[in-house]
Amino acid sequence: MNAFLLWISQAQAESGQGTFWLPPQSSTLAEKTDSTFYFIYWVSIVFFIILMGAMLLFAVQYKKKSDADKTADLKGSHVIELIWAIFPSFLLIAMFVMGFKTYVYSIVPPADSLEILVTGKQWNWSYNYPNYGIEVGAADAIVVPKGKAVRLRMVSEDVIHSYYVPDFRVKKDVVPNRYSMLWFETTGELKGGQAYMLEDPKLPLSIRGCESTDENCTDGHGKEVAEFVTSYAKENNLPISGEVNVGVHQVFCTEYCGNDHSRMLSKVVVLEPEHFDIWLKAKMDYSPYKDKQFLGSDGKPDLSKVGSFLAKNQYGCMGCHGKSTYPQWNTLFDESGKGQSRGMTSGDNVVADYEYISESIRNPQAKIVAQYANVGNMSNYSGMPEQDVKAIVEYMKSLK
Amino acid sequence: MSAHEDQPYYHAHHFHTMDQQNASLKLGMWAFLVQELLFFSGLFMAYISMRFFYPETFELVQHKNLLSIPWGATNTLVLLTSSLTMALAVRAAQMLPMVKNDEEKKIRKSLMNYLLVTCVFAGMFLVIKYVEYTHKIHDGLLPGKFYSYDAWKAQIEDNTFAGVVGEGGELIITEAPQIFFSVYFMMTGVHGLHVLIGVGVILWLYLRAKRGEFNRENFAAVENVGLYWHLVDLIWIFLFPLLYLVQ
Amino acid sequence: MSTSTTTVAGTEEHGSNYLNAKKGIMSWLITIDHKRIGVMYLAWILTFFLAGGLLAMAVRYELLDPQPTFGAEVYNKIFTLHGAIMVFLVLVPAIPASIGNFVLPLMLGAKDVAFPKLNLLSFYIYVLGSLFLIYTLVTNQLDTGWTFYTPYSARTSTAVISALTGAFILGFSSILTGLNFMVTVHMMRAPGMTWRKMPLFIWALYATSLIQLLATPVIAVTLFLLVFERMFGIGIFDPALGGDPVLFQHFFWFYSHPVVYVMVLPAFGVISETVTVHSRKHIFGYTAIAASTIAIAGVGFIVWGHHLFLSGQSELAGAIFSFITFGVAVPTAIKTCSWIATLYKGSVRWNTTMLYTLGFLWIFTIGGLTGLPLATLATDVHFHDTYFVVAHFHYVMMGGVLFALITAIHHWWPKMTGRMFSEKAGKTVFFFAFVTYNMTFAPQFVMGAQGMPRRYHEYLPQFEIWHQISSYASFGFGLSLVGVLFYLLYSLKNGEKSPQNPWGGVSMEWETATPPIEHNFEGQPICKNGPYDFPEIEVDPNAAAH
Amino acid sequence: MSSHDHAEHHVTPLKVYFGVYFALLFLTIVTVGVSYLGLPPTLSIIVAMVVASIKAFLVSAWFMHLAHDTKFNVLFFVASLWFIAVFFIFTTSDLASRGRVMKAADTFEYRLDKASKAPAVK
Repeated sequence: MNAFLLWISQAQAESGQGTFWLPPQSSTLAEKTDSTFYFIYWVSIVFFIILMGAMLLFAVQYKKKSDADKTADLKGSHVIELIWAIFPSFLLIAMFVMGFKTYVYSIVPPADSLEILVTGKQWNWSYNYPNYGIEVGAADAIVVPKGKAVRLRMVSEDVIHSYYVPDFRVKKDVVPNRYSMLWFETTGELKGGQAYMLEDPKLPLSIRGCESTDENCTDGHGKEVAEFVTSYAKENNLPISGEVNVGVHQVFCTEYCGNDHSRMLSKVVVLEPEHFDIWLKAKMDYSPYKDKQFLGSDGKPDLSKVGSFLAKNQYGCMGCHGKSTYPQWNTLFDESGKGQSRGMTSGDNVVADYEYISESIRNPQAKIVAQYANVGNMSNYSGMPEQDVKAIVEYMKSLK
Repeated sequence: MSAHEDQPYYHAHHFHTMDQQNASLKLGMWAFLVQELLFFSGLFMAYISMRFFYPETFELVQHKNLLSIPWGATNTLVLLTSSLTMALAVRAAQMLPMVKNDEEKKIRKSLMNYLLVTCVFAGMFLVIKYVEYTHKIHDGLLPGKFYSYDAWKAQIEDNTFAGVVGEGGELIITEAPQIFFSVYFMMTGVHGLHVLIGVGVILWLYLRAKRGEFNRENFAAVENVGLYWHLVDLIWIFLFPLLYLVQ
Repeated sequence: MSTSTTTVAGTEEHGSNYLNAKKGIMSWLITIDHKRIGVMYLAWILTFFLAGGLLAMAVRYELLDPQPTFGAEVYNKIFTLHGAIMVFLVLVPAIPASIGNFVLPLMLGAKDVAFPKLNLLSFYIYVLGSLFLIYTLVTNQLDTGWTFYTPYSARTSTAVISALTGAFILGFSSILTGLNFMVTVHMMRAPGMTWRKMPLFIWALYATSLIQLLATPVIAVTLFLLVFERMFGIGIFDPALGGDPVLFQHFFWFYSHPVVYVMVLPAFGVISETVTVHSRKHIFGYTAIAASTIAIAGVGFIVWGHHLFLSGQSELAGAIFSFITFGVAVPTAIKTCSWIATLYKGSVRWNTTMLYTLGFLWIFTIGGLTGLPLATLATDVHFHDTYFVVAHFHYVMMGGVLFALITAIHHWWPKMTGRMFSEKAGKTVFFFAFVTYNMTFAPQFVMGAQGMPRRYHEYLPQFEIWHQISSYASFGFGLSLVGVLFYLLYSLKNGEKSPQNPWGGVSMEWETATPPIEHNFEGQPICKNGPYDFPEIEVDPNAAAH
Repeated sequence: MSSHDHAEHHVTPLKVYFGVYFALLFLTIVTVGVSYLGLPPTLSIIVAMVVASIKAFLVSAWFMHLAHDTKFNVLFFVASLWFIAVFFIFTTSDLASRGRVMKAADTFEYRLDKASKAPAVK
């Protein structure tokens, strides 16, 4: 069986994709890690064949023939024992050294690396570019430049999570009340954003982070970023070389963190450095209240549209509220925009209005709807500015 | 080997000799003590790490004498004395003659007295602990979220890790003082539980001694309870300075 | 050796053995006979293995396709309870408490363990603890994962406290068993049985009991503190209250790494017995194996940090732990090589027991080798908490321990029951079990290496094919285990009576009647020869030099 | 058989017991006394632990008869201390060396962030 496996791994290694064993190499670390792995892998294969070969050989050759069988008087041999005690130790030490070197490389980020603050909370990742004051919402992907060192400084708001990007071979637990960190420098080919659209519709809705109803919703992170950059460049007629290519990489949470652990996913979108700079600019002077697509007929921003954007892309509300098991927003107000009354765990009923909702956003545990008593605690958004709350309330009203 | 008939009732059939039986019981007891030690090691590790994280807190708490050293010291003396009397009890049991005669009666009496005294001291220890606990509870110096001592109330209510501005105006982190009392109650609580159990088994020994079950060949029970009691003492020898004294 | 003929003859006459010496259910419930206690353990453990197995099937069923089937809440509870039951109720006591209890005094030539009443007590403590876990199972279940990591375990609304109490109690059962065995090995050896004449299974149980004594109290105190963390928020482990979750992981793994040796060392011991008896050869390198058993037990205590490489443990500590971890590989390699070398120039019986022994060697070698990339810092960063790890520890724990347990059951089945099972059925089932086992867990290495994280109830479609192979194979494996159970139970009634020494073993448990009499031996047996001096061995003068 | 485990009853003379007892009392007074000197934390910990260890030695050696006990019981007791030491040393070595490589990952810095935001109390 193993012979077959290693034949495959060879075959796949030729094509640029990931091998039979490992996903594509998309960071400088990946190459080092993989070479360590394949060293261990080949050593293991060799030893496995030797040991199991010997075992089967002996078992067959010395199979019991008759009750008259005589067996050899072998109580052991110090020479042989020493050989198989000492010889493997050298290989083991070699493994340790290789692993250690690579590890040291992986824990010491270059001084000039771009810092991104990653916040994990049940159950989504949100990002912040402290040096540029850019917030990236939970529903969006983190965007990084190709070939530049990126340093993630990570902290959790509730339980332990773990940030894992298989293509980069990086992983680190994200612990509450304490920074943990990983860094990577991406490599590999970038493709048109469209390229990543093909596979995505196959994903389960929940993993795509779509609203539970929207069947043909696709996860277009790559596409979105590419279009965002191109359109901004066009508007401000910045020089832009050719099509904006992106690399999209899957992010997992690998430390069990509760119900939606397996839905706590995100994406890393890689851009060419010059495209990344444009993206930064675009992000920095972007505001949904100015965004054309959200402007109403009267030229003022249409708050419900803005609210929809904020809820989905900036604050990641839909990460939970988009799923049927969590409090649904479309039942808060009726057609006429009149607040509906709902029963609380405390027993009394509360009519949904601006005060109630802003309280529920800033201090979610204050009033809990009985029906949703145990879907887990919503993390509080005490810092959310007034106008954003207004916009989101408008969005809720617009939902039917 | 001894056939079952001529064995005394306390000699279990599957042992060849009383020596083998006693040695086994003693080794078993040591094994038990060893696991007790490792159980406590966890609590000590908790102490070490919490002290490591919040040195100022620990120093502050002990600096402000939130624990009463006199009470602690008295308890130490009480426990040490009980340890002595227990040792003497074991010594008496070692010398109990095989035959029931006047000498046996005399030594048995002393054995019973030593056991009783040990119990009394153990009781004193628990009473003093009770007094201490009631003070703590009254002041609100309680573990974890029940902690409500005024000086740091503010910090505990909003679980923020507040700082104290030191003389030089620098920021000293004295976060989460309730943790000291978590550690304090965990350690002394578990230790107190062991004392309580000790009282129980010593009384049991007293009754057995009264029934004259022991002699110089069969006193493993006394010896082993003795070992247990000394271990309880041993633990306290470390608890006392760590919690009360070190600043 | 010892009292051979007389004993056998003696028992043939009055024909009484430990099974029929006393009658009635009470005679079992209040027995202090280590053999009966061992049998009761075995029954209880197998029952829970069945429960845990069904939960495992449920896990595999959920993972048949990427979309949720039972949904997150249910799935999290299923895998948690699977883990908790398998670790605390099955794997830890599996070999020592059941087989060990039965065989240890017999092998030592003793009439019983040192403290028979304590032995019964630890059985009932075990039962009590298991009741707590059952209570958890039927009330609010548990969704923390068997590792109880804080702060999640301090927050979740499930019945953590009852589960912790259960595990806490089970810990003491394990401690007392260890204590009992340790003293027994020291004090109860038959005249003539020196340390160097002890069967390697005894060495393994001895090392195991030391680990149980030294490591288990620490998990006890850990769970104790965690209970108070939940009740009083003492804030030692919960970061929101100022504690340190990584500290909890240190506490937890200081026990939970050594405990994998509590599980697997007895398995090694079993293999050392069966590989010799069924190849009629002296073990290759007795001293080396005995020494490496103790070495593994010792070194196993200082490698726990390799579970914390990514948890926020300092890089320095990580490096140290990684290095020491490789130290465990050496004695393990020595053992494996010695077992294989033992087959050389032997007369290997291809019976069920030997097949499972060879199966163990295959599975354990894979399990051991796949441990290497996990011990290596850089590669562990990639594999940690993926299905690669899941596959690895299932190969070592489940494959290793379970196959060894089945080996042991087959090897000592005649001794326990006085009946022979059907070799034909045994061999047939073995091949199914072996193939389906590998098909279940080998694919998990691949998807893990590809980045499939563990504890996911829904996943990216690219992993679907591997999950499906794994799931379907696992159902097959489950069936073949039922098969094993079936033909063994069948043999109880219909199996032919076993001769006094069916395998021609020369260690002391084969010296007494089969099944043994109530007090194991008539009179005091004397240990004359070593446990592996088989009559078939041709003593040639050259080798005598060794 | 296991005759090496045979422990002969050694009846300790009374004066040894009382000697040990008074030594313990004396050491208790010493350690309490020292605590009033207000030594710097590290030093006071060291002193207190040294004194405690001496007391522990006295208790285990004479009250618990290890001085006359079988070698294995002594070995076993010492071994357990060794494993406790392993537990302490390895765990503290982690605590003590955290965030050395990656300054920004330093536990303390995060707490400072929080603390500077939190209300300062006198």
